[in-house]
Amino acid sequence: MVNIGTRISELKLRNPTILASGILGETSGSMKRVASCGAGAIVTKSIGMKPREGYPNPTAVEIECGILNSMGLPNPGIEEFKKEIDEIDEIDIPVIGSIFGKDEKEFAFLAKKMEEYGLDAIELNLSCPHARGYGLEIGSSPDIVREVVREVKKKVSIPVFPKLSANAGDIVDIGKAAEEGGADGVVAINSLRAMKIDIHLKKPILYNRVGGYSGKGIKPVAVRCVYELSRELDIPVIGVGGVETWEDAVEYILAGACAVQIGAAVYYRGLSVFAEICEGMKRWMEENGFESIEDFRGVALK
Amino acid sequence: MVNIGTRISELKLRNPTILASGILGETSGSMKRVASCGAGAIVTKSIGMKPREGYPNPTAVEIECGILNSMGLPNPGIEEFKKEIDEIDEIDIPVIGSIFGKDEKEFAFLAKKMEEYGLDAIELNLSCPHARGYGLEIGSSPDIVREVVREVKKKVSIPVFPKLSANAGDIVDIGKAAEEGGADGVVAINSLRAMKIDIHLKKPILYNRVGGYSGKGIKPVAVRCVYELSRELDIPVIGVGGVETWEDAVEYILAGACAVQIGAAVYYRGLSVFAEICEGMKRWMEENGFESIEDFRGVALK
Amino acid sequence: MNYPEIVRIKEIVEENPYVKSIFIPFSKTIEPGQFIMVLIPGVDEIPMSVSRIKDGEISFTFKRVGDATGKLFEMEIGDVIGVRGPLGNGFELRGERILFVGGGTGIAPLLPAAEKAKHLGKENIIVIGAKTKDELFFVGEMKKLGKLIISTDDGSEGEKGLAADIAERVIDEEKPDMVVTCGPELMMKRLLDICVERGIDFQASVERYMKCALGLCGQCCIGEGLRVCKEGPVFDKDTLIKCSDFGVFTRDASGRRVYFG
Amino acid sequence: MNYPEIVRIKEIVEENPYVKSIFIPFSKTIEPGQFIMVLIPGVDEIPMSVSRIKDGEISFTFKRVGDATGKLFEMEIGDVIGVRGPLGNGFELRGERILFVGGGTGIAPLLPAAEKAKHLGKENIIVIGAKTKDELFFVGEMKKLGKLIISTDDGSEGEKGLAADIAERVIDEEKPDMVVTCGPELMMKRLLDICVERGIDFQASVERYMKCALGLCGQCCIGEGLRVCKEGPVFDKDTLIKCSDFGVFTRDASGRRVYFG
Ligand SMILES: Cc1cc2nc3c(=O)[nH]c(=O)nc-3n(C[C@H](O)[C@H](O)[C@H](O)COP(=O)(O)OP(=O)(O)OC[C@H]3O[C@@H](n4cnc5c(N)ncnc54)[C@H](O)[C@@H]3O)c2cc1C
Ligand SMILES: Cc1cc2nc3c(=O)[nH]c(=O)nc-3n(C[C@H](O)[C@H](O)[C@H](O)COP(=O)(O)OP(=O)(O)OC[C@H]3O[C@@H](n4cnc5c(N)ncnc54)[C@H](O)[C@@H]3O)c2cc1C
Ligand SMILES: Cc1cc2nc3c(=O)[nH]c(=O)nc-3n(C[C@H](O)[C@H](O)[C@H](O)COP(=O)(O)O)c2cc1C
Ligand SMILES: Cc1cc2nc3c(=O)[nH]c(=O)nc-3n(C[C@H](O)[C@H](O)[C@H](O)COP(=O)(O)O)c2cc1C
Ligand code: FES
Ligand code: FES
Repeated sequence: MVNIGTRISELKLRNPTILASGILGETSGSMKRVASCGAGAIVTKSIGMKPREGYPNPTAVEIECGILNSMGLPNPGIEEFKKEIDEIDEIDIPVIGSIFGKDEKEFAFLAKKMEEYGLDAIELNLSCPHARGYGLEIGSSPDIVREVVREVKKKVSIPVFPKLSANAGDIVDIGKAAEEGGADGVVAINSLRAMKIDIHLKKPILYNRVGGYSGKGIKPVAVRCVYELSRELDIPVIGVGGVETWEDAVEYILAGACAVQIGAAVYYRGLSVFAEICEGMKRWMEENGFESIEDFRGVALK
Repeated sequence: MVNIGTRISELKLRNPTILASGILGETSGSMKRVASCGAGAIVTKSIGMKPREGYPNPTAVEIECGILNSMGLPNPGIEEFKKEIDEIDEIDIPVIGSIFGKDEKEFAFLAKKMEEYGLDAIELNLSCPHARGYGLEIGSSPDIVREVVREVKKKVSIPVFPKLSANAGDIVDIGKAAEEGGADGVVAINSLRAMKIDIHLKKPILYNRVGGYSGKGIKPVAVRCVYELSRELDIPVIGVGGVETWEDAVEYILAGACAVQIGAAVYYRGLSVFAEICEGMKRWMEENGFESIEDFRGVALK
Repeated sequence: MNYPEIVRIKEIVEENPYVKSIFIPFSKTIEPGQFIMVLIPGVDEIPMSVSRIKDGEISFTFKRVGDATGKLFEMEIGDVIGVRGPLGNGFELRGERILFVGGGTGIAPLLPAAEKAKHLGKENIIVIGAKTKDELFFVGEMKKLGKLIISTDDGSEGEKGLAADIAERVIDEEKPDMVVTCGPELMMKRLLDICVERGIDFQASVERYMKCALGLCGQCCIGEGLRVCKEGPVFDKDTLIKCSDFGVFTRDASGRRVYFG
Repeated sequence: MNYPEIVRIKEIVEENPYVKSIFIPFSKTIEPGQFIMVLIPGVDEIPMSVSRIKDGEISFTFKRVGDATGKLFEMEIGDVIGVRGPLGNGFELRGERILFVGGGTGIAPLLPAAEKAKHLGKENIIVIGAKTKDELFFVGEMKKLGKLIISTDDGSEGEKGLAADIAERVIDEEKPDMVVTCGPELMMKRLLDICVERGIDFQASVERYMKCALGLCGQCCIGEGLRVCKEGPVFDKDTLIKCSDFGVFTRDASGRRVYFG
């Protein structure tokens, strides 16, 4: 019997499909819905210290090979977000709280709150490609990343997963810094810093001009990052970027990922994408004689 | 009357479409053919000190949103390459010699040779995403880039255009270093470091495992780089990455590029791509009342 | 491609001193109840219901309430805006006698819906309500589509009272097979309760703050993660009964709860 | 998608001690003269002409010359290889009497070409040449497709001599409308000159070192930038006359010129 359960540090997942941060992870209702659609875990929207409205629209458009967004980290703030978490008791899969802050103190504070709210793990959004003062600047310096992870780890006992970007700096250097800081795993990658200029308007289409590019167009870059991180780090790697089909998920696991996150594919495939990927993966494992995810994880690294 | 001529530093181009390095730029015959197909300029294959066979196949495959290649910088070496240049006298568009080396001395030597051979400008391949010891390591350090450009500029009097990558480091930092070194313009971007794992073979499909990703999947990243470089630098920017249609070319010029290079689209659109882009751009300029490239270049930056 | 198409405004109709309709070229099929995202370059992109569906052309009808609608209000024929859509689902017109209840700008999507219903041979009863006479619109067009009852809060035109109160009476008098509504959420919530009580079929077009309009960001969710931009904006009675937030709170741009009333 | 499809070897035929044919499933349409890129995992990916075209199945036929062909030579039924294709163009069989001239492994693509010609009702004359008897292959199959003339350099089978010499005589005797050839480039160059002289229609399948097989890298170019992987591998007389490098030099993997002879 094929078992698609997986483990990320101490988290046990019924399957390796995780809802990516920023996708339907802001309200208790949408989190419940995603759980009932078969996801193995859920990452919340990235939450900060204070309520933020984000940028004016357009904040997200479909482009040729994916989605371009510049939401600007809208979120109700950590205090108000408690209301949502208080309502998700019935969710029986791990819920990972994503947080962003401007320095290690904010990250540590937010992580502690998320732990108090009862969440199962923390994802550090170190890599938002478009919100000034958050993300990119923090996520591209190994020293800052190490420090942020260390401070967060001091405060919480649940697993901590920094989310890395391929936008600046060598992702392996950043990953190593995260590992040194005590990370329990890393998530790669956040969306790629990108732009679409509308030739009719003769202006960038997004209000914020620059945005983050996700979807199948970024998959080859993300798979490369996961491959390199898996080869160089000893902690688990969670793959994100353009996962749409079971073939994509298998590709990431062959590259060393122990789970994949799914964002843009919720647009392309609908909410059934989690169950469909699990079904396809099971079939493929049966055909290939694999009994567990560990049986083929990282095979491409050899 | 619409004029699509453009200038890059002292180079005058009949139109803004340039053959990208590594595409059909290795033999005199293929360069002549591309010139006769309407390109505004040609960049040669990247040439090094010695003949190199490159990696075994597969060196290039088509993937979902583009082309993944890891040629490994095959080239006949600078001495032998003279034979090709000696045979292209009849080409009446600028030919730009692309070179790669392991340090500033090699770059300077190669540039001087290219100038002696009679080429019109030099492109520095600082950013090959897959050949160890060349490219990435050099192209991601502002200090090395500044130094390489400076040494090359000391040796040659033709324009020098470093080609930048979005793979590592902040591309604007690298671009500024290039400008400080005396670059006459920058080219952005080289292919993105990427990977495709074949789930049947359970291995990376390319022999060299990691490759460079080009084609329309990288366009949003490349346009963002061109936009940022145009905003921050005073020297011309040449855009590369996923230019397939006249709309793509217009998008790059709106972002500030004074010309675009075309690589993967030779596969997707054939060699008529240069003439087709020029035709479409002329029509669009007429409809929009633009008489020259300068009339709409960089409009999106405002 | 869920990406704005840039178009020029073809025609502008002043429906009343506060409400305008803008006509734009639109070549795709769109159903009453569906909406578009209207991009006002450099300002914002906002959801707008389709208010008229013609051959190769649609209109949307809006009230000036803030930046984006304010800018739209000043636009002229030939000005450039962006349009994404059709988005969301449309009304499903079930049964033979349909009561349409529109409040405020919620009247907008009911015009093409009532038109379609008439076309399908249904019997329409239409209640439109506004605060005052000046804020009414579509009166002439609606009259042609069925039995029209007008209500104003101040009684300056038609019956005096809230549209929901008038509608309740009409329901009992006219015994419609279905109620189709769009307007202030508390009005729609009351109509929902009335229809549940009486076992009458019901659909409402719900408004939530929208960002991506791709079904991704989750900003527009109601109930158990129903995306107004995707599964909505039109929802059935059975669905809305289960949404514990319907008629209770909406969310602002940051996702914070904003309670009604 | 120009990307290797991974398949299992269905059948292997030993054509002679040095030459094997490998059969693989192949569901796309492929024409004689077209080629595939054969991926030998972890070793290399090399161009191979299609040598037999059946329903849902093709073969390629190769000599062991180095790493990749050596590994292929050791493979067994059920082993896994990758296939990209069909690539390039195919032969165009013009006129009524066609002379096929194959030298060495160049015989391979001529088998399906002669088969097609026969099917089209043409009259085939076939010259196949090898160094020695042992290196001949496809003799039985070719016999069924037309008048077969065998040549070996050492005279161990058929006529003694170079295939090009034999072919020249046959051309003068048989007066074919067209010559179709594949083999060593100097042989093909001689046949080209002969056909130019005599005004006979001509096509040759040219070999060049191939890398991308996408028409991008330029590695395989001959003449004025003709890509053997794209515009070739089959070229007409008029095209080849203009290629000043045809029969003069090829290029190694680095792009350096390697002169023939
Ligand atoms: C599916 C749908 C259909 C709609 N159809 C119509 C219509 O046909 N006619 C009409 O007049 N109005 C319609 N609206 C409401 C309309 O979108 C808002 O009035 C408009 O966005 C206000 O923008 P503003 O910048 O002018 O005002 P602001 O000052 O920005 O905001 C005023 C109020 O409008 C709402 N609003 C602002 N931005 C958005 C947004 N992106 N999404 C949703 N609500 C927003 C907020 O509740 C806010 O409090 C519809 C809304 C939805 C969700
Ligand atoms: C269009 C085309 C069709 C061909 N069809 C056949 C065929 O049907 N049967 C057959 O036996 N051979 C065919 N060849 C030649 C065959 O591809 C080479 O013999 C093979 O690649 C040798 O690989 P190797 O690793 O075994 O030898 P190596 O030791 O690597 O090389 C031996 C020689 O083979 C050639 N070669 C190596 N790699 C390549 C390459 N990637 N592209 C082209 N040539 C290469 C070189 O000239 C080299 O000198 C064809 C070549 C082309 C271009
Ligand atoms: C609309 C949208 C909002 C996002 N918001 C966040 C966020 O708040 N925090 C975060 O870490 N990543 C965010 N992301 C990035 C995704 O989590 C993910 O890393 C990225 O989209 C790549 O995965 P995909 O190709 O599967 O979408 C967002 C992506 C999208 C499309
Ligand atoms: C097959 C291939 C070979 C390439 N070789 C080189 C090279 O030698 N030197 C170089 O600077 N760039 C090389 N490139 C990168 C291109 O010049 C270009 O920067 C990249 O492909 C992005 O442009 P595109 O999307 O139009 O292809 C190569 C690209 C491809 C596809
Ligand atoms: S507006 Fe983003 S999910 Fe509906
Ligand atoms: S093999 Fe690259 S162009 Fe033909």
